Amino acid sequence: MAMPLVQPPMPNSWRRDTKPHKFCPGCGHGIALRALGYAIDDLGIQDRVVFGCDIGCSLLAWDFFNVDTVQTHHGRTTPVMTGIKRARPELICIAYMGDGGGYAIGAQHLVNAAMRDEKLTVILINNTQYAMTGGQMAPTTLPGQKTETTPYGRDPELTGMPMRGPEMVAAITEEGAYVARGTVSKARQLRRMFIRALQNQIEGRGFSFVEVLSTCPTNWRTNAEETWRFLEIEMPKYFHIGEIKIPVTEGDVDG
Amino acid sequence: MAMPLVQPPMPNSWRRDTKPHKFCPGCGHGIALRALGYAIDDLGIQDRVVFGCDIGCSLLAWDFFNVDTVQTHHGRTTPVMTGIKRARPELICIAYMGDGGGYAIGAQHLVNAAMRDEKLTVILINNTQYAMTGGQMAPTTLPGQKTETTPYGRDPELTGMPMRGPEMVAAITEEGAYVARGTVSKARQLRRMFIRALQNQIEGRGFSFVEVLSTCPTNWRTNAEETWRFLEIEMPKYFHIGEIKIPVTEGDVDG
Amino acid sequence: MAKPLKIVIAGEGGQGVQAVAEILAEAAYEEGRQALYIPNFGVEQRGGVSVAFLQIGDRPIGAPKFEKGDIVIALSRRAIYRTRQYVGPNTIFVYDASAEVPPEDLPREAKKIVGIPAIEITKRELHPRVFNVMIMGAVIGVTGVVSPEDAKKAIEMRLGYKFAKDPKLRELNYRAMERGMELAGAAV
Amino acid sequence: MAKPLKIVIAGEGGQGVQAVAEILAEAAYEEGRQALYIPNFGVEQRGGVSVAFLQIGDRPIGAPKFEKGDIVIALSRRAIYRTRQYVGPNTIFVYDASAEVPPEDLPREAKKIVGIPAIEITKRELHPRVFNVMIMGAVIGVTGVVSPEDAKKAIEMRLGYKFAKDPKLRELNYRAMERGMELAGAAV
Amino acid sequence: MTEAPLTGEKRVFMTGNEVVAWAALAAQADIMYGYPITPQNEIMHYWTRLAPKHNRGFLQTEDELSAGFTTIGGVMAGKKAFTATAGPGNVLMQEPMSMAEAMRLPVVVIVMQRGGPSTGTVIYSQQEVMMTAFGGNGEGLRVVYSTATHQELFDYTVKAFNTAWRYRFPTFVLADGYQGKMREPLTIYNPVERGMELVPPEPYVGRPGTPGVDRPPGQFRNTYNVEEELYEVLSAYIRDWEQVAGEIAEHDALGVEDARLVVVAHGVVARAAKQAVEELRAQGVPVGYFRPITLRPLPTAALQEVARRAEKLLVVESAYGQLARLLREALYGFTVEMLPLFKPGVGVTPEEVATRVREIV
Amino acid sequence: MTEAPLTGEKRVFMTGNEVVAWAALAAQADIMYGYPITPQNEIMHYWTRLAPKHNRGFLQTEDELSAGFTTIGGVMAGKKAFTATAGPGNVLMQEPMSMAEAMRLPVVVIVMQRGGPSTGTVIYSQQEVMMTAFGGNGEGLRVVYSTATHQELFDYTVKAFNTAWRYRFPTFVLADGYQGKMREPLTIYNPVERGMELVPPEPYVGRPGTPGVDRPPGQFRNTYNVEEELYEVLSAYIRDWEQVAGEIAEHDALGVEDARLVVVAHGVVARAAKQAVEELRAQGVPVGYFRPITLRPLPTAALQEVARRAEKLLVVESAYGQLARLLREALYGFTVEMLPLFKPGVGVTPEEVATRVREIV
Amino acid sequence: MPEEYFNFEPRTTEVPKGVFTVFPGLCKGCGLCIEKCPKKCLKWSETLGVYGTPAVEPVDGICIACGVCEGVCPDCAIRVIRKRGKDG
Amino acid sequence: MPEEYFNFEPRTTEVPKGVFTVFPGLCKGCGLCIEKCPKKCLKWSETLGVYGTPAVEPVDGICIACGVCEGVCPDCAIRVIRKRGKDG
Ligand SMILES: Cc1ncc(C[n+]2csc(CCOP(=O)(O)OP(=O)(O)O)c2C)c(N)n1
Ligand SMILES: Cc1ncc(C[n+]2csc(CCOP(=O)(O)OP(=O)(O)O)c2C)c(N)n1
Ligand code: SF4
Ligand code: SF4
Ligand code: SF4
Ligand code: SF4
Ligand code: SF4
Ligand code: SF4
Ligand SMILES: [Mg+2]
Ligand SMILES: [Mg+2]
Repeated sequence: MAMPLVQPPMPNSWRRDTKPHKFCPGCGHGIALRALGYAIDDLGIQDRVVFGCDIGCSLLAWDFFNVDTVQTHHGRTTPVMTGIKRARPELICIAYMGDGGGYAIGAQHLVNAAMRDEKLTVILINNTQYAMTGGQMAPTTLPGQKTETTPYGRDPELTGMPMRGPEMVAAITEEGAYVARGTVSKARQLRRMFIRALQNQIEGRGFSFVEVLSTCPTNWRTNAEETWRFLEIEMPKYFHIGEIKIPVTEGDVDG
Repeated sequence: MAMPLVQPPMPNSWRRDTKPHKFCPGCGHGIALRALGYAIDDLGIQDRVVFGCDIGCSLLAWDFFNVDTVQTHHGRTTPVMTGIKRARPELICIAYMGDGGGYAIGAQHLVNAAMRDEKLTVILINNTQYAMTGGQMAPTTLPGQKTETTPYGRDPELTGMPMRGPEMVAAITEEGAYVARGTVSKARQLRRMFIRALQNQIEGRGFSFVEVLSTCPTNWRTNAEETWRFLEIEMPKYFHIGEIKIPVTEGDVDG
Repeated sequence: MAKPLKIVIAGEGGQGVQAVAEILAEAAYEEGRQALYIPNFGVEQRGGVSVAFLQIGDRPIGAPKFEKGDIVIALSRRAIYRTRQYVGPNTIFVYDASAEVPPEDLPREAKKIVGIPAIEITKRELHPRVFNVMIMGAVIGVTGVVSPEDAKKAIEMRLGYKFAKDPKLRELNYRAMERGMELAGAAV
Repeated sequence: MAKPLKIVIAGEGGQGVQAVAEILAEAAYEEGRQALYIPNFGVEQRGGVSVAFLQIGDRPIGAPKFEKGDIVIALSRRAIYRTRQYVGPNTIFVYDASAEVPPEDLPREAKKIVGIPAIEITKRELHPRVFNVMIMGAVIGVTGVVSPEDAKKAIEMRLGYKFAKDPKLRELNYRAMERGMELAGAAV
Repeated sequence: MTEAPLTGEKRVFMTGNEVVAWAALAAQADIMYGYPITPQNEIMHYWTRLAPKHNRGFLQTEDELSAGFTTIGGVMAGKKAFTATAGPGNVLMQEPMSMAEAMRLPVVVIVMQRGGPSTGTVIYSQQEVMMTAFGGNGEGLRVVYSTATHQELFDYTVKAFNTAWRYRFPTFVLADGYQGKMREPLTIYNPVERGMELVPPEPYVGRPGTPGVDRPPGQFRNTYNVEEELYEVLSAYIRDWEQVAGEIAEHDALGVEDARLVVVAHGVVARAAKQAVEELRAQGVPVGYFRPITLRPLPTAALQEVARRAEKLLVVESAYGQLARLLREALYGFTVEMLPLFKPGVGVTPEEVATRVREIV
Repeated sequence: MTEAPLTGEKRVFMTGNEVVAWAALAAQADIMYGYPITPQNEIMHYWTRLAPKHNRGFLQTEDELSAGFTTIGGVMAGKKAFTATAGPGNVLMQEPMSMAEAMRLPVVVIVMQRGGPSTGTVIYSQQEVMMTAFGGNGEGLRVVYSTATHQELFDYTVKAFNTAWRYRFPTFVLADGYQGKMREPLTIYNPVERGMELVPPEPYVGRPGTPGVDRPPGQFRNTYNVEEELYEVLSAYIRDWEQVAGEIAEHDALGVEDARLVVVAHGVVARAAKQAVEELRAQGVPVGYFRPITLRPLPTAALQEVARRAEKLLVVESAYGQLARLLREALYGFTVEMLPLFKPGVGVTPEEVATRVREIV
Repeated sequence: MPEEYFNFEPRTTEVPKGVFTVFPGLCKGCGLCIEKCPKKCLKWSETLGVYGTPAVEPVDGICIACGVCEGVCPDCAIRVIRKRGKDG
Repeated sequence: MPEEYFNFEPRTTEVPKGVFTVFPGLCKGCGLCIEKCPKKCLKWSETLGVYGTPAVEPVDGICIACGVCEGVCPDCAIRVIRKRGKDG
């Protein structure tokens, strides 16, 4: 049939033939990947980007963009992308993962990649739990939050307080690093953060890391209203949104 | 033969029948373990301590003390001790490891144990390289330092700057944690730090972590004079000695 | 010795097909019969078609999955495409008439193909909430795999606490089940 | 076809036994013969007794390690205890006389047991630095496994750059080697 | 609040993962350490709900390495500790298991096999047989039970703790995603009430008294300085293992006495095999059925008995010959023909088995 | 500064680890990723000294998981990438290798076996055979070369890169601590000058052009939604593997035509076996020698030929029957008696082999 | 599977300040847009979305074509074009 | 192995301010003590340590029994007792 005049507002770097994507209704991954798509469009780097997605709901993005993509293992996207970047520095490598993959099973990779100042862009989706496996506690689960493995709510006495990833990365990186925490409820700001993070890689200044506060209505078991509430009211109380570390030498960029 | 009157100044918690220990001449592990022995004596906890040693030169301490001891895997001492502590909270668990075991292969365990605020005492020997395997680069290797895998000196452009572990642990732990960096050239101070770290565990306040600047004449290929110089002049330039985080509620302790 | 009855029920996430299979399995179990139920599951938490595999018989059941069902029920357009593979010459294929699917896309070799206006009817006569209970009725109507009484018991077990609050709900559910049985009866 | 000559040299960390084995192996290699050398290694970087396993022959050598040596040289007290296991009825066992070991602790079944005052002599006549070269001389003296000339060549290859700076050093090394050969010759 | 532990017998209809949680409770397991992975997640979900009521412990770790090593810690502290995993998690679990093997630690691991290699599918397979039996850099000094029904999942999970603590070898209950996720009837019970003795755990570390004063210290290593040291220790372990292999081995069989063709399968696939064989025999086809319940050690004697009698064996599995590999080793020297029905990563139905059998006989 | 790469032939006397570094250079390997572990450390030590002079890359990673996954990254970027490991490191390496198997990635891994299980010894063994051939949650779609001499260590390291890139299966060079640490003579050479074709690498990602515009995107996954999807992919891979198995398999043999007893061994142990057999034959003992050079795939045809002729096989290995397990599988159906000489974790001397042979014949 | 999964059928509504288009083939019925609409002028429509759940549509005459809904939709199922052509 | 590895033979020297004892069975000859001695009064002795390298001994009359050497020895091979019995 003929292509209608009005088209959905998708970034050019998205693959339309794989849409609608496989994420759940109301999933924040979709909003984050849209912001990322625009960032790729804005920088005109579609031909040089390699996108790596972790196992986690992120894996559903293995055919999401019109960019070369590698689906890796749970927690291993950072090393796979590191390997590519070390072999082909001209490529722009994006490691896309969840909070479980990044802060739990892959923490040694995140910490050491940051410490070695790998010229990578790591994007980590913080949805406060392990979504793909059905909603277990993650390092980011909020105190009192009920998950499948904290059925009576996360008890900080037993399992500590949630991990503040960007703050940790900021603490172990040098001047050249870019570290930020965005949210899918501020898509324009998020897009700007992605642009800066990618530019930091392109200009070879250092490691760049963006944590994204995101939604998971499926495992949160929330309706649209509750979903927005948890994302916009509850999460930012503990996870502060904004740029945490800006490379000293960086000039400002327009989204 | 009859026991001579004068005896070597060994802590009571040391096993004499396994001395001289297996560490090299001039190895800082010996000084650190002596300070630890005195700390155990001072607190009178020899009957409740479980000592876990990592694979690394630490493994040589598997029969070092007159305390129950588990030799684990490279980087895995934190989880093994966590498992023991979770099963038997009345035991006092000490995880003893190197900088490679703690900051490289075991970083996910260190980060998550700290984040979960495990009631453990982790002691990490920073000798700026992988000693047991013959002196390769570690996350702690200093810029320009020659090792077997940085034969022309560590280049921060390629491998980043050294990891500051206690600073990272301090950044991700809550109030109850005790975090310090000592050195084998200040044995009395080190002994006090161990006592505070152990007391923090005993009183169930939170995670406790002590990094110890230590010597490795064998892989540094240094004579006694150079050994002291590197330990006392070079290392502290980058690794600052002192208590980095003291539990708010803690009363002072006398070594 | 009779082989177990093999049932496949498939629909969209919201349609509650797993609940249907579970209730039927529990009803059979209460009757002291053998039942084995397994849902499909995968990496996608939502969005995939939801499929329930159910077997009910009188002796321990062999494998949890099977190639062809005795009765296959598809409650949405996508469900029809997803479940065609389970339809064989001895399969009764029931689908919701509202799904716009070109006839040639319907399974060919089925023993019988029945379109029932289930969605339509629940909307009109009952309430979307009890859609799946009506489907359960349809299954019972076609197969008689469990007695309506036991089915009701099973529903009671599951939703009793809700019925307690609002007895009308019980009524609604029972009506839905009976309506489903009629429908199927008429169709087959 | 002759089996390779099997040599074990053991001593304290500082005594440079690995260098001896290496030089001998290289000398043999330069002669175009087959040589296989492997040091012992383990988890301890220092403190363990240092043991060198060396085989020299005329055809490819089978296994890198062996049960009994043709000649076993122990240069310290601990080395004697450590190497007893490699001494068999056909083994010539050479040890440094200065090591105080009760006779009954020396290997029993050796073909020949020789104590040589190597440490003593290097201290008195030469210089501790060339202790291991003297030991090398002793091995050559006992076995003739390589020609003195090739041994000297091998030494030259290794230490040439040092000799360049200080020719007296070359002298010293050669003297040490010859002295070792005498010693052994006398002893065996 | 501590609820009364499982008492009496109870007929239930639940998922296999729920069954495992109840079985661990019944076996008086003290603590579970685990990391999420489909299809075993619900074991943790049910355990985290049960544990507090019966004051048992639980810890969610940062990965499977940690799950395995914390379980080791729990065991060394003298507790009945267990973990559960699958697929890529089972791959990582091999590192801690190699330590458990080297130090004779009675850890219990429940495995719900999923499709491989790699992430594969989260659903089902029998592709973790080799890894579970021989994984790591050792000699496979382990015990592996392969269950077929929910009843067995309960029985053998209980048994696994006894086997582990009696013989001090890491013990695995090898099931799969189908077993984990399906519901079927079974009876759960309190094994003690059934007169079953539960082997009590013993601490390796933290025993009473001051080490070096009242008792020697408990000190445990996995590293040796020279080859011979390791050889000695290992040889002793191997002797122990071979001594008890016979009494640990279990199998199930049907009509192998008179069968010309014997269908061999394990785990959930054995259900299909058995059903097919029963039906075929009812129709007079001279076919038998054999199922190793222990994959490590294999019921070698019984297998060889079968191999002696039968003309052909049909090996059916949801893997590419992993069971067959074990069988060929155990039956080396026999000439009975071995035919494959390998479906790596997919289920096998009674119909498929029956069809294949008909083709053969 | 870039030095002229290896030209001409050179007779050298060096350690096996040094040999591997030179071989990788000769094979035009682009980059090594690695994590220290005895007894393979010196491969990295030599590589880090050679690499900058020949502008090749090196990255020391945080662990073996990372070493394996970064190597995968290097390969997907279109570079000849390799890593080296041993023992517990090899255990961890199985996770990335399972991904390489699932995605047909030509990674090259050098393994220097050490004593196991667990940390064991840092010295020597042949106990990583099962793991290297079948590790992970897959079906062992790999190639494993087991070397015996420094010359082979050079030759097969070069060859491994060709095999990996030609067939797209992860390829292992399986050596051991003795080979890594000992010195013996060999000839190193430039394979191209010898007329050997070096299979060029190809990028999986980062090819020229804009995806979706000039070309379809290169997108690679290891996860499938339903069992059947995985089954299809896997079946195709298995077909490929079995098709090329025959042409990949290699072996070495001596006097198997007329021998009543054939000694079978691999790797460094084969040296002792061969020497013993040569000496015994010189003394008129009717004994032969067979050595699989590829452990995966096994040289099945040649093996069966031997099994057809001989009365007895003596399997000699520094493990507890890991090679024997492979042989029994490959020779299933044959009746030639298989006798063990298993020394897990310790070396085997020609004398021991000879003695055992004499006992038998 | 059928190709409307690639060529997305638009359902366009003229609104005072512009044109509102929903693509039912993309709408998963999550309701995020409905919540965010400043005018609360989005409601469930008769047309079903890709998962057989109701898609959305604007209530007549209230929509101000601000584009917020377009911005929050995780599936790019809404396109709002302001009369002056300014893109949301 | 022989038992002096457990019962350590002391070699005691009277020094002006106290008693200096070295245990050759423990001394590995690292030299750390020699470097740290404020009076530079430690030297290599004729007696050999556990690895066959020279052990240490104080030069006559200079040692002030400050105990620094004892404090830095990684092998507890030195014991210094001050006359007034104050332990270093
Ligand atoms: C080694 C390994 N362990 C566990 C799993 C199972 N697993 C898949 S996704 C996942 C967690 C996903 O959580 P997260 O990383 O936060 O991503 P999300 O799904 O929340 O976006 C886990 C534990 C796996 N695939 N591999
Ligand atoms: C999984 C695994 N990888 C690698 C090794 C090899 N290994 C043993 S010790 C060691 C590093 C030791 O360095 P560190 O932790 O700093 O301790 P140190 O010896 O310096 O005190 C390594 C890499 C191992 N034993 N296990
Ligand atoms: S489970 Fe949660 S995170 Fe995963 S796709 Fe669904 S909504 Fe998104
Ligand atoms: S190698 Fe270094 S760290 Fe290890 S024992 Fe020797 S001196 Fe100590
Ligand atoms: S946000 Fe998008 S997908 Fe969700 S309901 Fe609105 S239009 Fe549909
Ligand atoms: S454009 Fe603005 S006003 Fe109109 S529906 Fe969307 S959010 Fe509401
Ligand atoms: S510090 Fe101790 S071991 Fe080192 S030389 Fe002095 S006494 Fe000997
Ligand atoms: S006691 Fe003080 S003065 Fe005496 S030797 Fe020791 S350090 Fe020197
Ligand atoms: Mg998450
Ligand atoms: Mg270190």
